[in-house]
Amino acid sequence: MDLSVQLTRDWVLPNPIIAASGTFGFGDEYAELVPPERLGAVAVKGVSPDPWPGNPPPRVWETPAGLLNSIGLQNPGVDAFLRDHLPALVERGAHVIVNIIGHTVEEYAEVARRLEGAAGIDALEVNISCPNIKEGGMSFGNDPRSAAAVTAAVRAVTRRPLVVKLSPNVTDVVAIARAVTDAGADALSCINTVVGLAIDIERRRPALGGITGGLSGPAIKPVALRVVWEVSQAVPVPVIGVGGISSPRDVLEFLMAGARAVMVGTLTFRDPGRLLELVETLPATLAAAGFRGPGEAVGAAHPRHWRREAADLPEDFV
Amino acid sequence: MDLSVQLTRDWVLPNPIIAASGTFGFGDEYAELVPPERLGAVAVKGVSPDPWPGNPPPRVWETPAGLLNSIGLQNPGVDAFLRDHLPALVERGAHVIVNIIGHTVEEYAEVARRLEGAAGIDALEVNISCPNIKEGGMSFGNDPRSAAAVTAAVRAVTRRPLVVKLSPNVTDVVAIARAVTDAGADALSCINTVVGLAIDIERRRPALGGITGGLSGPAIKPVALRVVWEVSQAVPVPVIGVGGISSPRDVLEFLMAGARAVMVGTLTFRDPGRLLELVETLPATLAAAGFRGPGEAVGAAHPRHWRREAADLPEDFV
Amino acid sequence: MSTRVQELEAPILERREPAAGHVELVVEAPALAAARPGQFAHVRTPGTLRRPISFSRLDPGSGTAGLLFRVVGSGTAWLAERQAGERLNLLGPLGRGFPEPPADRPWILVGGGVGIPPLYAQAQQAPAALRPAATAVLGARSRALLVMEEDFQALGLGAVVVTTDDGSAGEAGTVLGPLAAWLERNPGGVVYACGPTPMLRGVAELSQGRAEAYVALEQRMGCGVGACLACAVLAHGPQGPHYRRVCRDGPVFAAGELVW
Amino acid sequence: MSTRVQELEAPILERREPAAGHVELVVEAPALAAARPGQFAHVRTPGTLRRPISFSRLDPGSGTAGLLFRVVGSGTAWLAERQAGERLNLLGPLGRGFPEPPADRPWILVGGGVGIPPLYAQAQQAPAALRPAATAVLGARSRALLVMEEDFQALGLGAVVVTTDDGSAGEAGTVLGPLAAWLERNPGGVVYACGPTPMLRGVAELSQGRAEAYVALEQRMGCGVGACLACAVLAHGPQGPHYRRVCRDGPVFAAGELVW
Ligand SMILES: Cc1cc2nc3c(=O)[nH]c(=O)nc-3n(C[C@H](O)[C@H](O)[C@H](O)COP(=O)(O)OP(=O)(O)OC[C@H]3O[C@@H](n4cnc5c(N)ncnc54)[C@H](O)[C@@H]3O)c2cc1C
Ligand SMILES: Cc1cc2nc3c(=O)[nH]c(=O)nc-3n(C[C@H](O)[C@H](O)[C@H](O)COP(=O)(O)OP(=O)(O)OC[C@H]3O[C@@H](n4cnc5c(N)ncnc54)[C@H](O)[C@@H]3O)c2cc1C
Ligand SMILES: Cc1cc2nc3c(=O)[nH]c(=O)nc-3n(C[C@H](O)[C@H](O)[C@H](O)COP(=O)(O)O)c2cc1C
Ligand SMILES: Cc1cc2nc3c(=O)[nH]c(=O)nc-3n(C[C@H](O)[C@H](O)[C@H](O)COP(=O)(O)O)c2cc1C
Ligand code: FES
Ligand code: FES
Repeated sequence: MDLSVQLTRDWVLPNPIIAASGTFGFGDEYAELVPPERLGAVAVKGVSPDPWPGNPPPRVWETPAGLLNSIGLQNPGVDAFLRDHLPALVERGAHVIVNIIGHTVEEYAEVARRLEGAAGIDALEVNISCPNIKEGGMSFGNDPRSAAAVTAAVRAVTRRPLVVKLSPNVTDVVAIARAVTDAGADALSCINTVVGLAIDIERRRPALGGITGGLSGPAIKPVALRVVWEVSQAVPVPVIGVGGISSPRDVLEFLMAGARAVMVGTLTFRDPGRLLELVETLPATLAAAGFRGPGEAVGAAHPRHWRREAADLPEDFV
Repeated sequence: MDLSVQLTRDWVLPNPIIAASGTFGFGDEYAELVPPERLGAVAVKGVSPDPWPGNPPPRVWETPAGLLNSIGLQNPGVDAFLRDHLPALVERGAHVIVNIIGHTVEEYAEVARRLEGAAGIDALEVNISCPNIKEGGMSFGNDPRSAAAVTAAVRAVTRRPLVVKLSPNVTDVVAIARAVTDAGADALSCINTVVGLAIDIERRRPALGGITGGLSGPAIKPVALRVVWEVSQAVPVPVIGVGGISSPRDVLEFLMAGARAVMVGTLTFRDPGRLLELVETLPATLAAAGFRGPGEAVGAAHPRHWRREAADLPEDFV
Repeated sequence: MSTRVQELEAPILERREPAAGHVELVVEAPALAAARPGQFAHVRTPGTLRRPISFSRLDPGSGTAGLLFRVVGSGTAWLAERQAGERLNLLGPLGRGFPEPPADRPWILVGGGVGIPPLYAQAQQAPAALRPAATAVLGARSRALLVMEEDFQALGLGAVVVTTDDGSAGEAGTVLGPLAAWLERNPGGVVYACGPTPMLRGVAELSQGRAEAYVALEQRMGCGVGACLACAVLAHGPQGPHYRRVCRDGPVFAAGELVW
Repeated sequence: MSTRVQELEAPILERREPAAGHVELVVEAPALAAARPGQFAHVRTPGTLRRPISFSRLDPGSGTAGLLFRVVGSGTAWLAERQAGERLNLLGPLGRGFPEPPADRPWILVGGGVGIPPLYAQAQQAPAALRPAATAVLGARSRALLVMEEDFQALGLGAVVVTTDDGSAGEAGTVLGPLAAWLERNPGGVVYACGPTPMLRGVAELSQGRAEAYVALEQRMGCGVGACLACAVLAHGPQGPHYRRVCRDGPVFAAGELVW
């Protein structure tokens, strides 16, 4: 079965399984276990113009079917990324998506600008969940205007496919999706983590050094699917689904909800080998559900494909 | 150990474990298994002025460590509640919280008004997650103004303690908390369910008849704790924690995050007997963590109680 | 009729594999053994929700009850691994079972797949004197998936008819063929049915105006006790269709009560 | 030094209970048996995350490695129920272990609680000729919680000293007492330590300026391979304190590298 998926006019991935940003490092750490070139693509850890130190530990905490993290976007900066990490990925033939972060609109644009000259980058993914330090630390992704501003600034300096990664921690995710699409996003990845907290009873403190953290893993899968469902029916650009994927059937759920590709994050920690397994078992999973390829499954659960069922309500329902 | 908790000046519960709204019916269905009078209180299923039919099935779907539901607020209406259900609860000596719902501000007020004459009701809990049919179906709870409008309308017709139940599906839950507190809420319950979706691969449709549904259970515990943490430090009224509680340590986490009492929902389906167990084991759990009663634990993880730890950052951190 | 609902830890006395992918666990639980056929237990598994399973056999004398299920997902897969000697946490008996069979009329049991077990309990609990008036129609996709045929044969019913979709056992076709023939021959009889929804719809249509028919439904459940309103099924009401609860108002309904 | 990182299904050959609430599993895994002492395996459990456990013993000859742990939560409780014959999914060997012991100087192993096992591996892997120059100080809260004392006794070390908080075995007090005395007598020696953070802080303070000291740290981990940056520990850097990764840059660090 041909697993390749077309995301934009000139961006095609060999298969729809992408390593999510932040859980696969810069692709070299896991390379012995998971050859990055066999994945659809690798989204690297978020990079900023300068190194960011990150949050105090503890930075992860296990929750029911989930994980809280407050890494705090620690990263060595875009120059170190280009020098120390990108070449190995490119040499292996991996498809690379660079996740970019910033504290100001200018910082985002700055990262994109410095990446523009580098060869071997498939696309940029803008993580708009960063705190906007000029506006009291509120996340760029929480407001359609600031989300659009970041998108437009990056769009202005790159010709690469531009993915914007949406945060679920908003009242109206569709409004954000529309704003960033209007501002030039070529695709949307949904979702980033859900804000959560845990208490360390023994230490009488929040468990995470960063106090609140991002919830990921199977626990948030229903939230991610809901966002994919809503966004994929509201905007004309492709959606990449992410959140809690751990099985081939999870991948299929995301495709049917409207995603054209998926990213796999937290699963990597427990089951690195499963990433390739997802690629390998996808044909059988698609076939068992009656699809001849990933493309056929995209949005297959959307209302326009429904047939009437017995459970649908009769006319005289009260 | 004295487990009683004071929520408002004249509202005291025998213990902090409350059956959450919607998972304990009207208190009679589970009575053989869980005598409602032994709980801190029972929050009954949401009641509206007239009967609501609810959503088409399927109405529940299991997710990792969670549950999606789209009951659609089916209920027999406030008059049937007063006639068929409340008397048995009152006769058993249960503490009763009536959860109220409406499609318009007037409908909420109407329910409260009709309840005002009835004896044996401890408090009202306003479920602001209902769709506002006058404003395109957006939830009242998604906007500080409409949330405050509902609260004020109910406040105007009741002298009972007024709890407002917050939705986590918003960008800024603290703004909603402040708005409803200013509008007269005596306490806040946090949180209602998180909007999610699942796909039924075989039927090629969303799993739930209502398409999207509310996610509950352990999966959302970190989200609920985060909201309790934020809200309890932002408003002067007591907070009731709810979301994913399934063990005595979960109860303690919520108290330490700032809740004065807790509600237990989804756990009831799998482990009805555990509701009373939570009451019975709470003293030992509190004592093991060094607390002499539930009140001492409330907010014990808040920063004002912290002592400096080795993990705290040094001055010259870069 | 039904005893008080209890949450109990029931020891598993026996574990059988009546067909490929099917397991029957017999538990010791006097409170459940007194249930009406058609009632069910809500079985705790590692998931967030319990799993509803009907009683496949009931023996109030020895205080035992059977749970026969097909492995379809995570919960039944877990249940299928349970062994004699372990305990199951069960909530039950729940719901409204089948009415007692008629003393004066012919009756028929129509079961498809894992709809067969509750009908076995219905036949087993019928007074021996009434059994010759009963016909059982047992349907399965193929011989390998047919359960409880021998149990039915041992009861002394008037007839036991088997149908398989592929003809590998009994008549080729569905249970609806033999049911139609029986309805023809036995006007005014009583039908008890359990199986997939399309089959039950067929039973309801065939029986309408010809027989009193009772069907046992399945629906996704939360509480199992009537509290959460998850298990909605559309029924006719005085003011038009409205939702009833499969767990408490059913799982057995008169076929004519429901909107098909 | 370390072999390539692998994800493997390792059969459990032996299961022991070396102390109350402690279990040691010996697995067959040649790829891990070649690890450096102080390296660890990331053990899959039913939770979202794996659990890091150091190697308690290493036998490259037979291709076996030991994992000795204390039951503290859900993951170790699950691990403690595993039996010989089952398989564990392990990721390893991970991290940077202890440097080889010195050929020309006295050395000391300072272990507290479940910090003892990796130090046993360090002593076990040392050439026999170097062992007489080594002292082991093993600390526990009480006699019932002390692990591997007999294993240490069998190695032919220069001395094995036991301390317990309650004096129920060996000297009453912590490992820091015997360490201070040893440092006094052995200036310029090498210290290897593993145990709770306050103990390691004490080791670092006592050793500073007197001995080369290596400590094996614990930190909450995500990936275990250096990709996620979860396992941060504050270390001195050219431009001031910065975070390093316990899983890849450690778990063993020179005590002087860290901000205590
Ligand atoms: C009143 C009643 C009696 C039943 N009696 C039997 C019986 O005797 N033998 C038997 O094999 N099956 C019976 N079923 C169906 C049985 O409950 C499901 O097959 C079982 O719950 C599937 O669980 P799972 O975890 O293996 O599947 P999964 O698909 O993993 O389950 C996911 C969720 O969906 C629910 N679910 C899935 N299928 C069904 C279904 N058909 N009906 C209701 N809920 C479902 C599960 O309970 C669970 O909550 C009965 C159902 C009902 C409502
Ligand atoms: C490099 C390294 C080596 C270790 N070697 C050993 C050993 O040889 N023997 C031993 O008994 N213990 C060892 N530990 C500690 C061991 O990892 C924890 O006790 C174990 O993870 C607890 O898991 P749990 O599920 O039982 O506890 P829970 O508290 O339920 O675990 C919840 C989460 O917290 C993490 N966690 C809890 N305690 C610790 C801790 N102390 N360090 C790191 N993560 C923790 C768990 O891994 C899990 O992700 C080591 C830790 C590290 C980092
Ligand atoms: C430890 C960790 C670090 C992450 N870092 C980033 C990041 O740097 N940039 C980003 O856009 N998303 C980051 N994410 C979010 C993931 O890419 C993903 O959106 C989220 O975890 C949900 O997917 P999952 O449930 O499969 O993990 C991180 C997630 C985790 C768990
Ligand atoms: C089936 C179901 C029905 C619910 N109905 C209501 C309701 O009528 N009114 C309300 O305020 N909350 C309702 N809730 C939300 C719960 O009261 C609770 O806030 C939520 O489930 C989170 O708690 P839990 O994780 O303990 O279930 C319902 C939840 C479930 C699962
Ligand atoms: S399952 Fe809760 S009402 Fe039927
Ligand atoms: S645990 Fe992931 S970097 Fe150390």
